Amino acid sequence: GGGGTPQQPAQSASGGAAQPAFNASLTGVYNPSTKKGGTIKAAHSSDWDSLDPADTYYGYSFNFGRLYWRTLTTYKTGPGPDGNQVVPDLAEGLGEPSPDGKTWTYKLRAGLKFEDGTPITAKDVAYAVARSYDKETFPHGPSYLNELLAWPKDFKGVYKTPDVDYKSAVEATDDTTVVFHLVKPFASMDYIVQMPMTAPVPKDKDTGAKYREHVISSGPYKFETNETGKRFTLVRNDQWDASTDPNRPALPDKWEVQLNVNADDLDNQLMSGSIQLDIPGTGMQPAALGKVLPDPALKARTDNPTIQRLWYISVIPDNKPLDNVECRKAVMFAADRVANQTAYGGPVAGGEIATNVMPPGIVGQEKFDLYQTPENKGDVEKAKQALAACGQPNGFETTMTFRADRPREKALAEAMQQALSKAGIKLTLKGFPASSYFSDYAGNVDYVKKNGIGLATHGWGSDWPDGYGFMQAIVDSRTIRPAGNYNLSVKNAEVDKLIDQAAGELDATARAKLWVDVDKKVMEDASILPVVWAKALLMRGQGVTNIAYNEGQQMYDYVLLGAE
Amino acid sequence: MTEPNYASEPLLSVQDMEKHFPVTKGLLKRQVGAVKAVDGISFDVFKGETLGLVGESGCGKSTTGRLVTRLLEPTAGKVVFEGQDITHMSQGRLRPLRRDMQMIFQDPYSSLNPRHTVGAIVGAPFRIQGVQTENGIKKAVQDILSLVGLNPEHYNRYPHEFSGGQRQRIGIARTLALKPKLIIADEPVSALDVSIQAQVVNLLEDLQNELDLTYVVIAHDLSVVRHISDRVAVMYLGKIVEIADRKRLYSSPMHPYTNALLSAVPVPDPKARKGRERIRLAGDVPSPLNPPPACRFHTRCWKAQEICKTVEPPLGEVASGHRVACHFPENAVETPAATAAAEQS
Amino acid sequence: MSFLEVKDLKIHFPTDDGLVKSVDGLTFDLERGKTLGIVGESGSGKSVTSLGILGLHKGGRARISGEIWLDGEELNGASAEHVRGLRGKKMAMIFQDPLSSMHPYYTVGHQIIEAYRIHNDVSKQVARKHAIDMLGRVGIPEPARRVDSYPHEFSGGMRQRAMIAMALSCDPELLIADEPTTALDVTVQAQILDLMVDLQREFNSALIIITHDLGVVAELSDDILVMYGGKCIEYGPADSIFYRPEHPYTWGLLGSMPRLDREPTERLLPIKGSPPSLINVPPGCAFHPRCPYAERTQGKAETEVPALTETEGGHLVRCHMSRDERRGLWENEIKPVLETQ
Amino acid sequence: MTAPLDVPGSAAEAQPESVLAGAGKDIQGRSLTRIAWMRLRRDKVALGGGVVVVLLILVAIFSGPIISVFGHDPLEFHQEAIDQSTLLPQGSFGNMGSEYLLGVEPVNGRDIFSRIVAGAWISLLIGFLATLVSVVIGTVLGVVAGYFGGWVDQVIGRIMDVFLAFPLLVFAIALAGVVPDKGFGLEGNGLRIAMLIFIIGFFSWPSIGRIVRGQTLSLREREFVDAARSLGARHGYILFREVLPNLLAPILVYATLLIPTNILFEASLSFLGVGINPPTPTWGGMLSEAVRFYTLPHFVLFPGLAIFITVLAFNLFGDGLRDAFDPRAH
Amino acid sequence: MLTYIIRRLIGALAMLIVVSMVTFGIFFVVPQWAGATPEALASRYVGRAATPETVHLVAERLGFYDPVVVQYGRFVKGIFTGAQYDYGAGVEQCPAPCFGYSFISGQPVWPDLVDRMPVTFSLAIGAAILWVLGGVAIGVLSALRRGSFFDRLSMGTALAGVSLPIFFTGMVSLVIFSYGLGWTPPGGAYTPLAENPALWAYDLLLPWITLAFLFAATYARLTRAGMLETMGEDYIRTARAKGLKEREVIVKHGLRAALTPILTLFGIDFGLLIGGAVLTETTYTLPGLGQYAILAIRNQDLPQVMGVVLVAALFVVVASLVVDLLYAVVDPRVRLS
Ligand SMILES: Nc1ncnc2c1ncn2[C@@H]1O[C@H](COP(=O)(O)OP(=O)(O)OP(=O)(O)O)[C@@H](O)[C@H]1O
Ligand SMILES: Nc1ncnc2c1ncn2[C@@H]1O[C@H](COP(=O)(O)OP(=O)(O)OP(=O)(O)O)[C@@H](O)[C@H]1O
Ligand SMILES: [Mg+2]
Ligand SMILES: [Mg+2]
Ligand code: NI
Repeated sequence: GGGGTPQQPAQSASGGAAQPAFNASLTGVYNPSTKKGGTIKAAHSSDWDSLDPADTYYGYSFNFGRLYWRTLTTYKTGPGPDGNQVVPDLAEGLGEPSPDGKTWTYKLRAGLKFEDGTPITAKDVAYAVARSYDKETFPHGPSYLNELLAWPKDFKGVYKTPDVDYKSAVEATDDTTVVFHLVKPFASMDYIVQMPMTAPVPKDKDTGAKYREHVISSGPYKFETNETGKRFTLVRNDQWDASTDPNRPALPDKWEVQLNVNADDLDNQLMSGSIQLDIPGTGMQPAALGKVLPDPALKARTDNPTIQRLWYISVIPDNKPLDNVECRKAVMFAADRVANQTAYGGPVAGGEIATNVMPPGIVGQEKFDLYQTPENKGDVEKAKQALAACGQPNGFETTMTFRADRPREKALAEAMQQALSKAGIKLTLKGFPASSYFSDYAGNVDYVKKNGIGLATHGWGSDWPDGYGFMQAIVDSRTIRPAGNYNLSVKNAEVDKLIDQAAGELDATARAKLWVDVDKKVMEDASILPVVWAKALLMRGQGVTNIAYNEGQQMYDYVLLGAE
Repeated sequence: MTEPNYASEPLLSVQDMEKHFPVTKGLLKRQVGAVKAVDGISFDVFKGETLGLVGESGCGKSTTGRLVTRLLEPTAGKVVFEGQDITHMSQGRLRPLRRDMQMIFQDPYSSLNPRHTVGAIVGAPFRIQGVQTENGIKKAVQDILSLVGLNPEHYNRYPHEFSGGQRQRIGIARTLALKPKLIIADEPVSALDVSIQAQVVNLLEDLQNELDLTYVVIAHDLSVVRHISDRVAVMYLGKIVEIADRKRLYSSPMHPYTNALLSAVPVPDPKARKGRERIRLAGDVPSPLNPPPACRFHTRCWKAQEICKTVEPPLGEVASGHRVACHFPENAVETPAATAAAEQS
Repeated sequence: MSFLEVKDLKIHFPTDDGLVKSVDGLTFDLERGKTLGIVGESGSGKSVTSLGILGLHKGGRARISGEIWLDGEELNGASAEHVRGLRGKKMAMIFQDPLSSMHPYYTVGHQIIEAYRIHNDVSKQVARKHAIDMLGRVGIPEPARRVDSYPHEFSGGMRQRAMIAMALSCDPELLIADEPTTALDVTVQAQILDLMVDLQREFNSALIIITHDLGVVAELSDDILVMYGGKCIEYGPADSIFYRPEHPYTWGLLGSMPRLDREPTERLLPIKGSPPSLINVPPGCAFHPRCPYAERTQGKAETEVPALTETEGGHLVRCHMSRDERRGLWENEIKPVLETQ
Repeated sequence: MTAPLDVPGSAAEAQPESVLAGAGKDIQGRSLTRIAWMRLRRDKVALGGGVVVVLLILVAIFSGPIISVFGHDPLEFHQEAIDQSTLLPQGSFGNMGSEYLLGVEPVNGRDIFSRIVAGAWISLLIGFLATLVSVVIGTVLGVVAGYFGGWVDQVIGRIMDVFLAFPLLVFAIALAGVVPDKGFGLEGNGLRIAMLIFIIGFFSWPSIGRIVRGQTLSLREREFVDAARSLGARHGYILFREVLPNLLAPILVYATLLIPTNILFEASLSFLGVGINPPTPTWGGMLSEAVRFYTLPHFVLFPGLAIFITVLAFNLFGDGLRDAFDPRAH
Repeated sequence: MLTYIIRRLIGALAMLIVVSMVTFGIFFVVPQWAGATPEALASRYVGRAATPETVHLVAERLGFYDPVVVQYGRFVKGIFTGAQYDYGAGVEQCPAPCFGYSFISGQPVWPDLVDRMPVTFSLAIGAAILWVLGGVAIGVLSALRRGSFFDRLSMGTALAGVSLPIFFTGMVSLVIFSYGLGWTPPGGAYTPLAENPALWAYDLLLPWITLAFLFAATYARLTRAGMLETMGEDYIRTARAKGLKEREVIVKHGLRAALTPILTLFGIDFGLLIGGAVLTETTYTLPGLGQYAILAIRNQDLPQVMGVVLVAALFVVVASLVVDLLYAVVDPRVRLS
């Protein structure tokens, strides 16, 4: 269906109650309604990293946060491929780049107000951006703007150096104009500013790290209560003016959010209707899948989108013999992609078998397969040939890490161990706690080298749906630091060069092409073994109206939802 | 039968021996007092004799025995064995001397390790002391077993397979292994039935004659002590109150306490109960934690006078070989305290 | 009929290792104001007998047969509840180890009050007065203060006195003292024995005193019962037992003990061997393996259990030897040795 | 002259009734072992437990052959036994049948029977060796504390108190989560098993330590220790020759009772995700996976039952052993 | 008496110090064996793809560049004198006892702990009541009817109870009673007592029963053993010889003495439970201290771990102190010095 504006949702929908059908909200709005009122009960199986717009980095948080904050731009609401587009939100229109691509200007709409009635000005947006610079106070949020903008040398953040003027990076030239000054040309600025760092924060209400306890709303809802780690509720923000906001229908009167709910219980409650929304939107648990999939009635309540997330295995070239590309290729050939897919939950809950790095949702993505095997089940012959070419005809031994508290990664490691053993590659499996996986183990350069880690399970989701948003963080060798790495395997100067080229390319098609080249290069290098492009089985809550899967958010579009 | 030789050097000489067990309290384990278990006692034991040590429960008999054998460290005083001062000798230097001084314990059930065979128990002294025997340890052990009247065939049996009396024999056999000169027997028969007691008492006597042993026998049963001792010491609250040879002590006891003890023993003669005049002591033995001052017996003594509460009577020789610590001894021609009092006034 | 009559009392315990015949056919009687002494080696069934009379084996595994008549009532067949009602009031008991026999968590007073109030419907205050009174009567100094002490705060002698006070709190007509002085020192033992004699006179109760100390028995008893292997082997008036004992075991007992009232003997005359097991009581006369005169019976001792026969005025003996033989042995062989040495 | 003392043959024979005759005094010695064995033989329940324990040990030892005869390689995937859309086992009851005796796991179709059999090995290994560690630490410290007394006892007693006050599980998890994965010449699961054994053993020694200390305290008061001292025996001799042999029975009993506790401890750690590295099967690990598939009764029940039966068998046997060795019990 | 309490408290303090040092050690020293640097530690607490600079800043803020001893000292100081927390826009005072601020959320730990205590308390107290009543009653009855069918049945059940891992019973009972029959609420349900007592009890019923089952088993066995032992004591014979009714003999003389050792065990068990019933709370996802502990460990959030561990240890210490004091009340032979 076409992406109608929320005010006239989903033309495809028939007038009455929608017929439940599998994947119904992927292409259209399911159960469309404009009825206002009611409460949506939502739940989360763990806790937010932070409710502060400067300090959060989860997709669900970006999605859900739009209920109480507004950013310069946002993804176009509604179902279908259009969801990948960015549209203006606080801003009147998309950003205007300077010809050199180093200055971006955004103009705010008129009539914007905070929940306390004070008007939202460009200064508040610039302040919010400057505020997010302080990573000591906000360690969780993305740091794109820290790197992209031309921050003054002596600027240490708005708290530590309150007197330093940061207008060299971001400035409010008047009440409605925000100007970003970049250090290098950057094409995807509109994607960057849809992130919550641009959600305005009134300086006089800013309490630093404690701001998360009460975020001042710029969106249609504001906080009523907030019990950290347990629950919070949102109620209507009467200062929000619908006429300034084409994106949010703001149907329910109230949102109740429960935190740290047991994941299985959450699924059960979702099925029974006592909870209407599973906030993380990463799909149902295996126990629930076992109930839902065989049951047509339940299955009809679900959607099964592919999300822009790649589950993959880093094939780390730091240790012998994986420093030899042929040996890495042997791993590529030996892997049983079907078994890997199963480990991740199969074609429905797990994902589509990935053959290259970029997932299908990314703008300009091309699908290609350099390491085809019969039925995707691995090719021992080819693997052995590669091994021979590598000088290890009898195979070799290496270690594979995974996050011990993630059953799917554990299953993947087990599957890899089975498959690779057929080609003579012996894997030792090591699980580590997720909390220190990157800091101490699979993302720690020293550790990987000292302990001969060859393979490591990883996952990556895009921050925005273009090549840069997806690829840069996991294939750019220059991001590698001593600890906390997501990328330890791709260290290729050519790749780095292509990335720089792509980042500065303002022409969209050429840019997309360049990212495909990066993808190909990485696959030739055989340093990433893609596993699946993730899919999730999402269940539409009972009594929820206006449900649409948004590709930009990669989950249901939370700002559209209404209560029956 | 050998006669004790009183003329020679004593085999064992105990001089002013004290043992105070500290009583601690509070945070820093401050010592707040002491149980004066043994509070300055002296006695000699001569070769070939049997010294009996009697007294009521808790008066320090066992402590004395354990001090002499250096199972406990004396707080003060001196223990001289065969002319050597062993009071503060290190356990290493003491080890060879231990052959000459052995101990028999009270409880035949707890004094034998239930996990060891009779052979191992009786052979332990050889092993611990590293003594070589002519025909091997087994032969030596079997010889000792038959000496104490046990069947040498029972070498491989465990203690539980024997009756109480037999066990006590095993315990005695162990002490005999190294041919000691002195044996301290701490209540060797009090855990046994009457009929068995006699067997063991006889055995001890026979062994003494045969092996030329010297005994210190600790007991609370006055009749048993009389039966086997040559000399008897009576203890009261950590002190020796009277020491004399058997005949004198039992026929003409001087210390009121000894008197009371003797008269308290029930006699197995129904007719005797009518005729006997008994001394009845009031109350129990006071706690050794804070014993009465001066003469410790004055709280229960019917003859006690003011002096008994203030002046401690020395253990003085009142008649030859008869020492008593009392200001007003009975059966005595002259009372030392009376003389003293007379002199003072 | 006597105040207490026990007829053919048998108390057997079935155990994993076999049937323990702790008491095997015991008959005796006792009048009020009289004292019976029971002597015997450890394990000869003395305590089991006394507990049997009080009915304290009931509900356990014991198999009890025979008759126990107390003041005209048969106790063995009576209901447990009825016997319970008699305990404490009509018959009471003093145990050997007063520390473990008193509840460590309750004050001495509490335990006496409890005993008193079971049988007397009085207020706590009255009972307390009575308890203080009783403690005073058994010779505890400052009874009004000591009534609130716990057993562990008493010395051994005081505990035993308290035990006695508890047992006597309801004026029992039968008092059984099971080794009441074994745990005590001689001087204290003498005090307690005196106390028991005084109290018995005062209350005119029947007293059974159990001990293995012949001295204690001689001191107190009118009658004496000698037990061996669960059976009575000699029973009779104290004088008769002490001056004309007829059973070789009794001779053995007398010969084993060193005596203070006579010149010291050169050697003691022990009984050889050790007491029998109650599971495998030797067949025939239980004493025969240890009896120096067993062969005189021409093997009868090994096969036949001798009957308990009367020799003279109430003096019963269980022995195969003839009366004259026994008399002869005592007069000619045993007595001279015991007395002259 | 020696007195003609008679040693009646019959009276000196072994008499179990001497147990009864000496009422109150506990009878020990070889008879203890023998009487214990007699009692144990009569205790059918305990014997049953013992038989199960032996069977379990046999299963653990012969897990290889058993698996090859009755099941499949515990690590091998059986995609064909799995419904590819739901990833649950095909058919009813988790695909139980002659092919897979106890059905297969969801997702990868591994043979549950084989995994349980293979898991027995780990559970028992850790149960036994961890107990060994506790017993060694507990015995050494307990004996030392009990025998030497004084400040030594104070210090060791405090250490035991500290251990008792520790939220042990929390600590064990914290520790197991951060242990390096290489060291002591071991690597990978070898090291993890060693670590688990150490952690479990290290955290459960105070229970044995207390018992041993108590027993030592009372043994020290026994006169045979004094007897040895008066013969001039050194501490080593007294400890090893006199005291230790008397501790063997209680140690054996409590070790038997500690094994199931330690097996449960291991299962708890595996359940909380800090156990052995996959794919090595453990019962606790299987259960923790089963949590996500609680709708599959076979997946939940069989590992749970395996733990239950093992622990129960050890408990029954240990209980019986304790009763058998208890001098008071008849 | 007072000196006794003081001495015990000092001992407890020493113990808490040991506990905290060990926790600190596990957190800092063990990763250092694995070669972790301050940055590596800090990168646990940043968002994904944080720059090295971010990591460095965080490491600085959390004080990871200081020697472990200094960090420990700071922590201890915080407990006694409170601490300050720089939240960017200002400084917050965290009054003593300050267990610091979560590395991850920046929230003070102490309120979190206080917040979760009622859950664990509710769980522990309810279960304790059930298991003490049930366990002791069954134990007494079993002891009195030794060898009977009831005895064998209850002891068999007790042994089964001891042998079942709680995460298994918990899971099975959840599946049956909650997911299957729908009688009890699903895991994770907890209503504060003050809010709705009925719901509070209803929500906790299943955890109570499961937990109580485990403990009741132990207590039944111990009570039985204790009863059998005391009922063989001499003073019981004395009580009977006095003519006391059997019921009174059992309750006033037998049970009183048999329960004293159980009191000790109860103190320790209860203290440990209050400190966090890790497995139960994990199985039923109850938001109590046990779950908090596990989450804290999973997230490697040291201040949280320290907080919960110290609180847990404190409860054990306090419980055992209370028990010892009670013991002296119950058993007059015990002298506290
Ligand atoms: N290790 C010890 N610590 C403290 N006090 C002790 C110790 N050993 C003995 N005592 C005390 O010393 C006193 C004397 O004890 P000892 O054992 O010598 O008495 P005894 O005369 O042998 O008594 P019994 O006849 O009861 O054996 C007693 O009051 C006892 O409590
Ligand atoms: N409840 C019981 N079950 C089995 N056997 C028992 C029981 N009570 C007593 N016996 C046995 O009965 C025998 C007689 O015991 P009893 O206590 O009457 O001896 P005793 O003559 O009082 O000995 P002691 O002088 O040692 O007190 C002993 O062998 C004892 O082991
Ligand atoms: Mg003594
Ligand atoms: Mg008795
Ligand atoms: Ni197969």
